[in-house]
Amino acid sequence: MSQAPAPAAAPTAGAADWSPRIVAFFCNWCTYTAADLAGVSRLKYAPNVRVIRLMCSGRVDPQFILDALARGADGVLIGGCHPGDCHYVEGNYKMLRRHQLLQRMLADLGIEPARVRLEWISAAEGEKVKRVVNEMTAQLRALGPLGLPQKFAAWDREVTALAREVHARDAAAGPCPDRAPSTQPGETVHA
Amino acid sequence: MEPVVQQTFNEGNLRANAAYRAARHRVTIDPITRLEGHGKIDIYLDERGDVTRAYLQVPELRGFEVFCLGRPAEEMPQITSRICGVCPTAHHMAATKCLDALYQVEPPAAGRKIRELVYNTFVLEDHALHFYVLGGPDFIVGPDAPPAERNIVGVIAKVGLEAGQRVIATRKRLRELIAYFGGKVVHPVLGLPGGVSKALDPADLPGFKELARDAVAFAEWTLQIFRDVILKNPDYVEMITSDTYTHRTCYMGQVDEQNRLNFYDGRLRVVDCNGREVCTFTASQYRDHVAEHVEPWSYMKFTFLKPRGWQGFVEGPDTSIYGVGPLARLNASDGLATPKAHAAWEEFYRTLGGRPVHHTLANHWARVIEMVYAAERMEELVNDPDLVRTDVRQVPTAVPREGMGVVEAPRGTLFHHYQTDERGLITLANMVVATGNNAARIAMSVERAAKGILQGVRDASQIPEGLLNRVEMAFRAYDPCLGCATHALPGHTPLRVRIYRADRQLLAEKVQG
Amino acid sequence: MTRPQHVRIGFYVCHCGHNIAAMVDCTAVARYIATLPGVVLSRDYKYMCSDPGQELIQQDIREYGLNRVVVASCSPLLHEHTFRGAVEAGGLNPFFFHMVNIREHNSWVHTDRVLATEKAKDLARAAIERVVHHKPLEIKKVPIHPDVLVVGGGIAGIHAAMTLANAGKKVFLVEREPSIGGHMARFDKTFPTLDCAACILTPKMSEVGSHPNITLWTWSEVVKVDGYVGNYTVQVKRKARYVIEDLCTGCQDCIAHCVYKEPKFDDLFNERLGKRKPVYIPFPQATPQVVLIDPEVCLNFKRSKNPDGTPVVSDKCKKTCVEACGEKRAIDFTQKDQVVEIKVGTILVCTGFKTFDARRVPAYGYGVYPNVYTALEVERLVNASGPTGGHVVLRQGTNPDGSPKTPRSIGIIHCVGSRDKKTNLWCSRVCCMYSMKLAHLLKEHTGAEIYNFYIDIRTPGKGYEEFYNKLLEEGTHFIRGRVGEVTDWTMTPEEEGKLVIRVEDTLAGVVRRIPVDMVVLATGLEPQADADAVRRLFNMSCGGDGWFLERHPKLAPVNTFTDGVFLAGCCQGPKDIPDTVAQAGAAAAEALALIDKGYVEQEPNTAHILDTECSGCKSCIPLCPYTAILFDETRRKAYINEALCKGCGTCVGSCPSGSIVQNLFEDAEIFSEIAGVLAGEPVTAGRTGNLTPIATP
Amino acid sequence: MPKPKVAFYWCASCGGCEETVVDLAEDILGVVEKVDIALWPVAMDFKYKDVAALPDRALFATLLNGALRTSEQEELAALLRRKSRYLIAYGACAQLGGIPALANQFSREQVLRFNYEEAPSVVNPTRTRPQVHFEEDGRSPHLPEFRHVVRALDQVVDVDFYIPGCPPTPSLTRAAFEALLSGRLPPKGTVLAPDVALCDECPRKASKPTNVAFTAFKRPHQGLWDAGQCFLAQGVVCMGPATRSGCQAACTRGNMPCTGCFGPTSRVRDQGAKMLSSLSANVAARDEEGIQRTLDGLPDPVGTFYRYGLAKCTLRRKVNLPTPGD
Repeated sequence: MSQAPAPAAAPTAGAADWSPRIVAFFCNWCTYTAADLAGVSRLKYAPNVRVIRLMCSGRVDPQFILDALARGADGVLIGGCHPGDCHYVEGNYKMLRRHQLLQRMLADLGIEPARVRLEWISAAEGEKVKRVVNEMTAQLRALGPLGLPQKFAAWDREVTALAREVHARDAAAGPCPDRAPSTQPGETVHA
Repeated sequence: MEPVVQQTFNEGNLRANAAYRAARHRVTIDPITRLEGHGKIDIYLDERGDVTRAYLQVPELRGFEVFCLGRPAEEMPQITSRICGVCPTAHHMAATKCLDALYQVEPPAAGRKIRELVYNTFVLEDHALHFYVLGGPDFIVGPDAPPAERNIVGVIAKVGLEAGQRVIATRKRLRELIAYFGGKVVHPVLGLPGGVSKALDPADLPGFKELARDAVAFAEWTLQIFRDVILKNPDYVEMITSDTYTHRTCYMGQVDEQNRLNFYDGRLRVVDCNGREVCTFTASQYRDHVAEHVEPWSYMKFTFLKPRGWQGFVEGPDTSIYGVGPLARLNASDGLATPKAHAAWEEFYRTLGGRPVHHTLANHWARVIEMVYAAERMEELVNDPDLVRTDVRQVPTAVPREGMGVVEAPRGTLFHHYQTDERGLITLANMVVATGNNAARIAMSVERAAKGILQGVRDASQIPEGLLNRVEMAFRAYDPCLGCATHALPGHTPLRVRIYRADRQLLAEKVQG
Repeated sequence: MTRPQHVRIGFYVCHCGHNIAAMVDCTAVARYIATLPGVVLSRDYKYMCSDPGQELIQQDIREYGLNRVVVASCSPLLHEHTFRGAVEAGGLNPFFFHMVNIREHNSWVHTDRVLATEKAKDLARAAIERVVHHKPLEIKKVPIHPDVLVVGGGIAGIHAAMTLANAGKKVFLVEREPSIGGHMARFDKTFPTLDCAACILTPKMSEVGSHPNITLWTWSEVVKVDGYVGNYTVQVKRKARYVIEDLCTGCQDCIAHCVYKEPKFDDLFNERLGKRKPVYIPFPQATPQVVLIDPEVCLNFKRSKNPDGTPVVSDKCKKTCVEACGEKRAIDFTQKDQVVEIKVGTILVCTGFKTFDARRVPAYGYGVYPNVYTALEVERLVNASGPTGGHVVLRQGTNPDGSPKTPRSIGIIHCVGSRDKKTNLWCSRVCCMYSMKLAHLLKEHTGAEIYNFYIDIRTPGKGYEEFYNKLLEEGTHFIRGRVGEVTDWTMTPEEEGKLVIRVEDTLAGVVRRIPVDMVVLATGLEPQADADAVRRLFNMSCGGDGWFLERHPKLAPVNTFTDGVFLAGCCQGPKDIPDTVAQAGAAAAEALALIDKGYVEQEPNTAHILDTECSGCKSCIPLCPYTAILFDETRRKAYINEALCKGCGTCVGSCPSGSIVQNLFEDAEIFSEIAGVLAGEPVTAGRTGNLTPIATP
Repeated sequence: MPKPKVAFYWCASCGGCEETVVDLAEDILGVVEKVDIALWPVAMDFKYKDVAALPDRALFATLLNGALRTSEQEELAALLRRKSRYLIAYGACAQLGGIPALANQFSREQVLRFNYEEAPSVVNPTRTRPQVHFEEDGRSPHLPEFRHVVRALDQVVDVDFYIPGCPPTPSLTRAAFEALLSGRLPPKGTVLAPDVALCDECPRKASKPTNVAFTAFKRPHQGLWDAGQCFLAQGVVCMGPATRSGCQAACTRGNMPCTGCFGPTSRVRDQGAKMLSSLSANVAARDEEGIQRTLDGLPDPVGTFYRYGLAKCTLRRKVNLPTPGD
C-alpha cells in the first residue's frame, strides 16, 4: 500500500487535465435542499464537487476538513443556513467560529484560505449553489493542486529508501519470525 | 523456560561469538555511555601509533531556536525545558528569568525565593544523579572494574544497599519538592514572568524543613564517601592530578556581590588560568563577552571569549577558551556563601594546591562541594518567612521587546535570549548552553586524554577496556549534556569513538547505542 | 480495503427514465461498484422507486442474503423513506440503507457525461464505504399534543380554527389586532359574486368568538416557541387593553361617555379616513365585542413612559368612562401586558400580508394629491359602515353648497407595487379583480366615468372572466399601459382642477392625458413588515421575495421545513379569498392528520454520550440549543435526554475526547464517506498521516 | 531461569524519559531483578553489538523514546524492532513527535541558517557550516544527514504499544511493566493509559460551570489564577478536555493549564482539530468581528493545539515547505 504516486499525479503536474476536487459538507435543511433546488431548476455548474450530507453545519468536525484535504481534496466547502436561520437555532454559528479559528491555523500550516470555504446558502438559493461551486472551482484551478497524498509520499521517500536497505539486510540476515506478536489476553510471555 | 526461547538464546550466543571473531582485526569497543546526549570522537594515530588529532563531534540538530519563532513568550519555559530532560529545571529557570527581563517585571519575594529553593533542590539532586549514577561509578566502582558493574547497581554493591537506598530515597524526596511547586519534576511548569504559578501551603512547610535538614546531612555524607573512596586512594588522586586530565583555560561562573558562587542569580565572572579576573558582566551583556565558533566537523558550536577572539584549541593565559561547570564555578568564585560548603571549598584548594585548579577530573569533587552548598542554601530558604507569602507572582504590564536570562545549570552557565513583537510572540530566540560553553575544553580534554593514554599503539588488541574507559572519563568528568549542546539539532545519534591508523585504516571504534 | 466477512451489500443505480441515464452511464456505474469489496450484487434499473423497483430490492435481500442496501437515484429528501420502506419490507432494519443523490446533485446539473459518470461512481463508492458502518436503529415514536395554535385571525386563521374546532380539537387563536377579521373585515364586497364581505365573515367571526373549543386571544402576540413537532411550548404576550375582557359586555357606554365628546384620533381600521376616541372598539362587528383604551392618547395616562416602555397612569382624567361602566367594573387602568404559556402539538401560521405603500411610487402622487387614494381606502369609502357611511366623497374640493365633492371621473391604476423591477416583481393576483370590483362599486355609488389603467388583465378563477366582461358591458374604460405619472399640472381648460393621468396607450400607440377627479391606486400585496422575525420565531424559511417558504411548491404546499408547523393564506404568497380558505382547510387537515395519528416518528439520528468514556468536561453542555445535555453531578458525567435531542450533531463535532456519537452520522461513517469520494486518487503511503512501517519483527 | 531481556533506547529526545525510568526509584531495582537490561545507554555500559547479534525477537521488549529525524535513528529503530517481541513507543516524542516535531513547521535550511549564521552569538565570517563530509589532511570525520521531516516512531516502524506523556509518569511505566511481565496485554496498538480525558481526574473538574462561553482567551501570564477553579472557566486555554488522563493532572496541580502531552483519546484522530472545535464552538461572540477579537487571544494555534502532536496531526507538517528532492 506504500506504492509511490504515479508521476502524473505529482502536485507539480499542473497539467491541463488536472481539475480540482472539492469535498462539500452541506446541511440537510438549507444548503443540501438548495442544491436539490439547483437540480430541479436544471442549473448547470462544475462537476468538481462531491457533497456529503450532514444534518447541520454544526456537525462539521474540523477533523473532517483536515481528513478530506489529507486524502486528496484540493478544497473543502461547507454550506449552512444563514445566520439566524439555522434549523437547529445556532449550529451555523458554531461552524462560523470553528471556521475562523481553523483558517488561522491552516494559514500557519501553509494552506491557502480559499481552500476551506464557508458559505450560507438558504433552501431558496439554488442559484447561489451554482455560483459558489463555479467560483470555488475557478479559484482552486488558479491555486493549483494541493496534492497532500503526493506530498506525504514525497516526504517519506527519504525513509522509504532506507526501508528497502533494511529489508534487504534483514533478508540477508536470514528469515525473520512472523511479525505480529499475538496478544491474546492471558497469554503468558515466558514460562 | 520455553525450549524455543532457550534455543533462540543459544543461537544468540553462537552468533555473538561469530560476530566477535569476525571483528578481531577491527576491535569494536563498548559504546560510550552514561552521558546525556550523543556525540562521537574520531582519533587519528601517526606511524608510531601516537595520537595526532582527536575530533569530538556532535552530530545532531533539533532547531529549538527556529521552531520557537511565533510561539507566545510565556510558553518558552515549558518549551525550552524540552531541550534537556536531565536539566529541564535549568532551562525552565533561565527562560523564566528571561521573561522577567522581557516584561520588565520583578517577582515578589516569595516568588523569587520559591524559584531559588526549587532551583537549588534541583542542582542538588542532579549532582547526586551524576555522582551516583552517571559519572561517579568510574571512581566508586573503579575505572578498571568490569563494565557490567560500572553503574548504579555496582555503586550500590560497593557502598552497601542501605546507602544505595538512601541515595535513591533522598533523590526521590528532593524531586518531590520540585514536583510540589512545578507539577512535574521533569519539565516543571511553575515559571511565569514576574514569579511562579503556585504558592506554598504553610501546612507543607515542616516537611520541607525536615527534607532540607536531611539534604544537608546527605550532602555531607556524600562528601565523606568521596573522601573515603577517592581521596584515600592514591591511584585516583594521581589520576586526577595527572597531566592527562589537566588544561590551563579560563573559567566562568555566576557570583554575587562578594564574588561568591550563586546558581540562580548574580553576575558572571571570568578568571584566567592564573585566577586573575578577566571580566564580569550581566546576562544582558552576554553578546559582548561570549561568542560561538563553528567547526565544519561538528554540529556543536564552540563558545569562546569574544574580546579575545577564536584562537583555536589552545591553552594558556591568553586563550579564549573557558570552562564552565562545578570546577569552573569554584575557580571563578572567591568562596561559598554557606559555612559547611565554604569549609569544603577551602579543603579543596588546600588539597589541590590553590586556585585555580585545572584538573578536569576535579569536577567530580567540585560537584560534591556544590551539593553541600545547594543543600545549605535550601535550608536557608525553607527557614525564610517570605517563603510562605501568598503573593508569588506579579502580573506584567509592560510591552515586551527583548530579554536575556542566565542561570548556572549543573553543567555550567546557561544563557537564554528572546526578542518578541508587542503581543509577546517570539521573533528571535537564542540559547548558549553549558555544554556549548564547555565544548572546546571537552574537545581538548578528549584529545589530551587520547594522546596521554594511546601511545605506540600497533594494533587494537593493545587498547585494553579500562584505558578506553579513561578516555570516556575525560569526557564524562564534565557530565556533558549533548542533549543540551545540540538543542539546536534534531535528536541523538550514537556517540562513536573511532581510532584510525596512520594509513587512515580504522583501528578501533566505540559506539554508543 | 477488506470488509468484515458478514457484510453483503446490494447496490442499485436508477435511470429515472432519462433523467439520470441521459447524463450518467448507469451500467458503467453498476459495473464499477460490483468490483468493490463487500458488494455482492450491483444492478441498474429504469425506475427504482416504482413498485417493481422496490420489489427487486426485497427479492434480492432474500435471495442473496443482502444485509446492506445502497440506492443511487434522486434526492434522499424525496425518496429515502420509500427505499427504507422497501428494505424493511425485505426483512432488514431500514437503517442498513443509504441513498446516493445522482439526479438533483449530478445528472440534472452537469453537462459532461464522462465527468458526471465519474462523479456518480465517487458518490456511490462513498455510500458503499459508509453503509458498512451502519447499525440497526429504532424509529422513536413521540406522542402528539392534541391542541393546536393558530397564529393570525384573518379569514385563513378563522377558517382553519373553525375546521379544527369543529373536529373537536382545542384551538388557541392568537391575533395581534384588537379584533379578528383581518383584511377581509375591511372589504365592502367580494369579487366576483359581489356578496358583502361582512355578511359572510361576521357569522364566522362570532362563531369563533363563541366556539367552546376555541380560546380566542386578540390584542396578543406569540413571543417565544420552544420544543418540536407534537410538543411545542409557546409563550403568548397578551397586551394590556385596560379593559377586563371577561367583564366587558361591549355595551360601549364608556365610549359614549368619554371625556372626549368628539372622536379626534386617527381610526386605523378605516385607514385614517375616520376618527375614534381614546376608548374605542375597532369596528361594529369586532370580535370579541370588547373595547380597549389607547394609552397614547387617553388623558388618564401620562405622555411619559416607564423605563420599560409601559405607560404611566396619571389619574388626571375625570374617568367618566369608569362611571359609565359602573357596576361592571370592566375598566382597569393598572392592567399590564402579561405572558401566558401554552402547550400545543401543531402550529398553523396564517399571518397574512400588508398592502404596498403607495408612497414608494412618487410619480403617482399618493400623499401629495389628497384625491389620490389606495384601494383599501376606497374599500372603506364605499362601505356602508365606513367613515363616510358609504358616500364616496373626495378629500379635497367641495360642491357649490359646500358639501364635499363627489367624483365625476375616476382613474384606477393597476399593478402599483406589483410586476415592477423597481418595487416587487410578483403579480399580486388580486388587484385586477378587486380593481374591477371597485370600478363597479364606484360607478354604482357615483355614476362617474371609470378608467382602468392596466398592463394585463388577469382573471384566472371561477366567474372572473365573466365579471370582466360584465364590466366591459357597464362601459368601464380599459386603457392598456403603465401609467407614467399623476399630476395636477394642467395644459387645457378642461384639465383645470383635476388630476391628469399621463399614460402611453399601448393599444392605440399614443400617449394620452386623462383628467380625473379621483385616482385609485391598486396597491399590491407584500409580506408583513415583521415576516422575518415571525419566520425565525417559528423556525421557517423565507423565499427570496420574503414570503414564507413551503416545504415543496407542489407536493407539500402548506408544510414548512419544520415538522408540525403549517402555512395558510397570504403569508405564503398572494392569493384571493377562495384560495386562502381552501389552503386554510388543507393546513387544518394536515394538522388533523398528525393529531389523529397520535404520535410522530422521529429520525433516530439523535446523539448519545459514551458513559465510561465521558470525562465530564462539560464543553458540550452549553452548545445544545435544546438543553438536551445534562450533567449528572453524582457520577460527574454528561448525558443526553434523547427526547429533547433533535440530532443536529453540534455536540458530536465538538466533543474534545470524541465521546459523543450521533446515530446515522457516526464519525466512522463520515470518515469513510470522505475516504470514499476521494478514493479515486492513486493510493499513496502516509495519506492518513501514518507511514507504512519499514521494519517489522 | 533467564529473565526476559529489556532494552531502553532513545532517539531525538531530551533524556527526560530516561529520567522517569530512573525515577522508578527503588522500583528500578525491582525492574532490574525481574528483567535483564540488554541496552540502556544512559545508565549502563553494554555492548551494542550484543544487541545486533541477538536472534530476531530475542528482546522481550524495547522501550524507545524520542522522535526520529536521522537515518541512524531510523536504522536503530528498525534493528530494535527486528530484535524485539514488543516495541513500545515511550513518551510523547516517540508517540506523537513531541516538542521536537514543532520543527515540522519550519524548513531544514531555516534551522541551519539561523544556527550557524544568524544567531546573535555566532561569529562565523567564513559562513562555515558543518559538512556531512569533511577532509583535513587525509582525516575525514563525517556527519550524518538529517531528514526534512520529524517523525513519530510508528511513522517509521511498526509499534506494538504506546506509553504517553512528556515524560510518562513512573506509575504508568510501572503498570506497563507489570502488564508486560504478567502477559496481560491489551490489543496491539493500545496506548497504555486511561482512555478518558484529563478532566476526569482533574481536581478542578467540579469547579467548572455548565455554561462556559468564551468572551476572551487569556494567556497564562496575563492574570492570577484561582488555584481551585477550572482554567477554562477562567478563560485560560487548557488542553485537558482533549487530552488523555493518566498524569493525575500534574500541571493543573502546579496551577498551570494542561498542554496536551498525553495525546488524544483512542476515539480522536486529531487532538488539535478536536480541541480547536470545542474551544471555538464555545466562543460567545456571534458576529465575525467579535469572534475575531476573541480569537486574537490564541496567537499561536499550531503551538497550542499541536504542542506535542504536530508529527501525527492530519497534515503532519507545514505543507508548503520544501520536500527532499525539491
